[in-house]
Amino acid sequence: MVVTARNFVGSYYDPDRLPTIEYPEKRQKLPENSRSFPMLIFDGEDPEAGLRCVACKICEKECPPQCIYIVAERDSRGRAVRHPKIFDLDISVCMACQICVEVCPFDSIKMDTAFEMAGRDRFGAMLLHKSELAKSDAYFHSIHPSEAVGSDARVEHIKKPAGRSQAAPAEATRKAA
Amino acid sequence: MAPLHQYLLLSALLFGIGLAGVLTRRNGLITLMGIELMLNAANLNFIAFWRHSPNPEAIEGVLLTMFAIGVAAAEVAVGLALVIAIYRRYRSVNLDEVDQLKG
Amino acid sequence: MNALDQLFVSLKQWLVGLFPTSLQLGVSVFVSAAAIVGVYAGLFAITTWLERKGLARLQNRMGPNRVGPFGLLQPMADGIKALIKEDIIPQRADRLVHTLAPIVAVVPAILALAVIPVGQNMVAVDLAAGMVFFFAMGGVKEIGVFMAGWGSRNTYSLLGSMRGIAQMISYEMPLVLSALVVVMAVGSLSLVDIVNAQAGYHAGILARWNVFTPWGLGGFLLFMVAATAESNRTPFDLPEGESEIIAGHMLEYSGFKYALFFLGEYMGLFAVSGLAITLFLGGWHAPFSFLAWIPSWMWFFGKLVCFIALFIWLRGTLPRLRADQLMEFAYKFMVPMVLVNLVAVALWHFTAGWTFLGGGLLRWVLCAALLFLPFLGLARLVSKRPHRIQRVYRFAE
Amino acid sequence: MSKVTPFPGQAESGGGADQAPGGMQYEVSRRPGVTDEDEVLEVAVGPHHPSTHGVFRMDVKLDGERIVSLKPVLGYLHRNHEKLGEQTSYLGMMPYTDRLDYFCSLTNNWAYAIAVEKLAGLQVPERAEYIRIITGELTRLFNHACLVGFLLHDMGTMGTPLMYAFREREKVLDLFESLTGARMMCNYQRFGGCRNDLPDGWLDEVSKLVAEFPRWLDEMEQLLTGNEILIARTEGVGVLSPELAVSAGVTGPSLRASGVNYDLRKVDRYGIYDRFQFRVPLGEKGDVFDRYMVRVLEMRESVGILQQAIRDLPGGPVIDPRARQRNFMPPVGEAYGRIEAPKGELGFYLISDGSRRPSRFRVRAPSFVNLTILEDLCLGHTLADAVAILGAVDIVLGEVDR
Amino acid sequence: MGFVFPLIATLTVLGAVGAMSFRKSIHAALSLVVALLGIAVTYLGLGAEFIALVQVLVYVGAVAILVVFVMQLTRSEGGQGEGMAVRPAALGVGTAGLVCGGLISCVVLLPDFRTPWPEKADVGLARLGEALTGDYVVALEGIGLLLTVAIIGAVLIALKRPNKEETPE
Repeated sequence: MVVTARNFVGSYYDPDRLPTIEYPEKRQKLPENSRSFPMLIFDGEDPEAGLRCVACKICEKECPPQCIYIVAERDSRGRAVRHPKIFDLDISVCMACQICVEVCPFDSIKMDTAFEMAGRDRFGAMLLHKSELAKSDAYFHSIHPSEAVGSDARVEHIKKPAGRSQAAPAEATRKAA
Repeated sequence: MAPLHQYLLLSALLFGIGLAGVLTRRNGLITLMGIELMLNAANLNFIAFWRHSPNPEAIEGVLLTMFAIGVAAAEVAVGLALVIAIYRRYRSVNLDEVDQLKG
Repeated sequence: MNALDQLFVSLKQWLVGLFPTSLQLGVSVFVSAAAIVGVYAGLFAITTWLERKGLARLQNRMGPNRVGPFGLLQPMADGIKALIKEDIIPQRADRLVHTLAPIVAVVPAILALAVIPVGQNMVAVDLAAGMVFFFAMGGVKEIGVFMAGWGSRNTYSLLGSMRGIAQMISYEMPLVLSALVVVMAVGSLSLVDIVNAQAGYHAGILARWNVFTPWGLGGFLLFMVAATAESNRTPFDLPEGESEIIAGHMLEYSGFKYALFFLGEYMGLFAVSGLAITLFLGGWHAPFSFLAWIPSWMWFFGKLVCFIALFIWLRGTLPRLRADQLMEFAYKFMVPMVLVNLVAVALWHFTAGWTFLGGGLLRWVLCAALLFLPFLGLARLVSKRPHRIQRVYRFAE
Repeated sequence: MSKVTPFPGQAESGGGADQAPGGMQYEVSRRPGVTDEDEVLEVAVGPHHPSTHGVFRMDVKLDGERIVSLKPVLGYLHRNHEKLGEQTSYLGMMPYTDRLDYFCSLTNNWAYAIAVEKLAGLQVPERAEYIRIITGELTRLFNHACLVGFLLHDMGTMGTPLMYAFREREKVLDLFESLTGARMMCNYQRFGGCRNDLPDGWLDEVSKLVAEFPRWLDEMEQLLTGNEILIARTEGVGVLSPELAVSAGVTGPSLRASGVNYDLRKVDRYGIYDRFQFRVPLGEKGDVFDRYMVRVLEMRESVGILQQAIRDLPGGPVIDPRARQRNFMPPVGEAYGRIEAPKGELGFYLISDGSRRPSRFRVRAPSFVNLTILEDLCLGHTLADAVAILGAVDIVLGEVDR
Repeated sequence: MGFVFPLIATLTVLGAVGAMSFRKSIHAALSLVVALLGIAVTYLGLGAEFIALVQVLVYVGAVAILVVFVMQLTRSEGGQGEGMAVRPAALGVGTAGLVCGGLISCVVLLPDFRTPWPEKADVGLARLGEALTGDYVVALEGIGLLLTVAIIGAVLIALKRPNKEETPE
């Protein structure tokens, strides 16, 4: 009985005894590593052109619940261009396990921290398209600073200064983190 | 307050209903309730006549009713215990089936 | 300060005065009834808020703070929710018994409140046998519990109602007998006389309450335990043991009937705490003479809120007793202790003449000893702790 | 055989053997002298019940308040975990192990990682081993704390000890979120080590928490162990004899509460547990009170282990650089990796045919095995005890139904 | 306030008839409770306030619950619906009618029941108490003894003896 009394009285002055955070008004500061749903990274200003993703479909194959759907772009003569025409991610299926981030050799998909993804429609709103997934590299730096530094080093290593070369990018040298 | 004979009419009616229940119903519990009703009818008579008695200090009627209620409660307790024992032995409460004298 | 003290009494007289004399009796009855239902329903709303906030604070939570400032409109929100919720009657349930049960559970609890003196000559009905009326109403409440349990034809509610009735019956006896102690000391069954007997102050300071006498203290504690059991509060909240039989006899009720059951439970709680205050804590008397200027009804409702806080504190802390332990505790501990208490008050009565120097103290100690020794013996019989719990825990490397 | 009536009070369906869902028929053990027509009340403590720790049904036959027969019915949360294992790559299965015992995801990851490391013969660097022990023991701490909370909630306290336990659990979950990214679904271990290194400042957060924990434990013991009603409700209830425990394969704190000295951390010495000094508390009678006390004492031991681990945590790599994660193809063979999870012995049995996917993925869940003896514990007790016993057996349905 | 008595009287009679004629015995028990409450209110009408309270306390509080409890124990609340067995019903109701008719006739015919109510002092509880413990103390102790004996007897009769004589299967 004494213990509950101590907690009752304590809840008025001791912050440890009243850890409640009133969510919408006050928000808990998320730690740096925290993850919610994936996002695609693009360099520079234009989300369409600067998209890092090369539609290699490794993440589509490796994703345990199979929630990623990629269709590569075709140029006039029907040859695949290293750019996804469609990149859909169904966040009602995705379990935020970060496997896609680990297996992606081009550091083009990272974990976002925005978790308020509620939508009114169970199917349409939950299927995020390429345009909604794309986030700028600067934003990536702002939410995961230490991880961003590491990934920048790798990205510089992949992209030769003059456009992307056709040589197999650092497949041999890179291991998934 | 209604005249005395109406109270007596009420208790007579209750007594009649109780007696009818006891005689007709086969369920042991309903018979007990019938006896309960008859006892209450009698108590009602006592109180009616106590109130009607000319002697202002007389309280014998009230005392008798209290003892009657006490006895009735004891009687119900034992009656229900008997019903339970019968149920456990015969698996039913109908008094018609309780016809063997063997233990 | 008499004006403030008699505020409500004069208010009522003024109200009754407005009507022609032929109607006055009916109007005064109506005003008293409206006052009781209004005050206690308001107290019911405050108690639900207090309970939610208190339990939350006990558990390091905030408790309701969204509906109105500090969540004060939460009872209102609960009431509206109860009204809006669909009222489902199980298809196989016995309609009549099912719908009548909440009424039979609530009405006696409210009637019992009519007898309790709330302030100086502020009692709705001054019956010569007020105490017997109170316990008669307590008896009728059990029928409501049974009707609810049996009416909804559901195994859980059947179990719940059987447990509820068994608990209420076996704790009614200690409740009545521990209240009887005060009747023996005061010599009248009317609650107003009991409160008047506790007027006056020892040596001008301490109030002459029954709780300061040995049999009063013992009676008070026993009464409180039996009251917690009678009003189904933790640690005796077996009939609606959430974790075992979900909501016991109240299982098949939704919407307003469910709220009615809770109204009944809380009214029962107020009634029993009100009686405890009247019998042992001097009703509307102030504890100390220098505090007597505060109006009388404030003392009564202040003590009532303290009792509610105590019940909430109990509810937040103690686990629940099992059904057979409950019965064993009632018959092996409560009933013998209450009988001993009767003997103690008799001893107190016959030693009233000891006015020599150490007399009062010796008398107090004698009665206290007469109560305490059986307590130790019975506690050992019922409790499990002292001799059987030395568990040795080996530690392997 | 007794008649089966799914809904109480419904007309008695015709005679029929006791049908378990899978059509399995088994003899229902029953107290002598109670025939069926007696007042046997059938209650389905159904899947939707506040104290069954998830979707789990107990068909209980009551004689008055005493339990005559109790038949657990499982399968409500079956998600086809093991078949899924045969279709997903080794790395892809790691996030699914979080969903087994969703209360202690990091120990599940650890057990799966050990099984795969045994299969492929990978070496785990020192620092990764220490991090694994720290996260494992933290999980054990808040699992036992929350168990005590749930047990008391089943016995009637309006959730007060549960809220205190959750307050401590929140601190640990915040630590996991800063380390692994998610509070409950961590997916942090990899084959040959851990996914990322400790963020800075994480370690002294842990040491601050470990320093405060004993104070919280003393407060809980003061609230509970001396509590008269708790003792009355748990003493002598659901006694598990050591012989029955061993023969039924019960593991974990319930086994140790019956006095059997079997703790995988001491038996297998997996990871680097042999470097730590800690003791294994053993109970005396094996009733619900002993299970409660053994868990409280185990919490104190875990605090000791954590202090030692924090003190001598080495530097170095967190993952074996040579380990491949993506197209991980272990050699043909089989392996069984097991650890002392907070609920008992959690084991993963893998058969590899050299391809990217295991050909057999089997999980030995402690809750499922501990559940088999529920009826033997509950016979003769009342319904309220059955709820308390179920609380003390500490099951999580994600693990039981897989 | 003259209308009170006829209303209460009809309520009581209806309750009593219900108690005797409902097929489901639980309904019978509940209507018995109505009848008992009706009788308690008639006591109040007659000025015997203490008796009314005792009646509610003893009958409605304890006896009715006991009856209902036993109905549960003996599983007879379902009510096999035997209702009024036809043949003996005529006999039973006939004799009851005769007895009741005799009572009513003597009530209606005898003139001295019509005299007005005399003034009655309110029966003070204290006087009741003194009478009980004064010259009726023997009866008080007798009723106490009777109740204890009845309780012990009831418990022994209803005790569930599991082993001694097994019920013949």
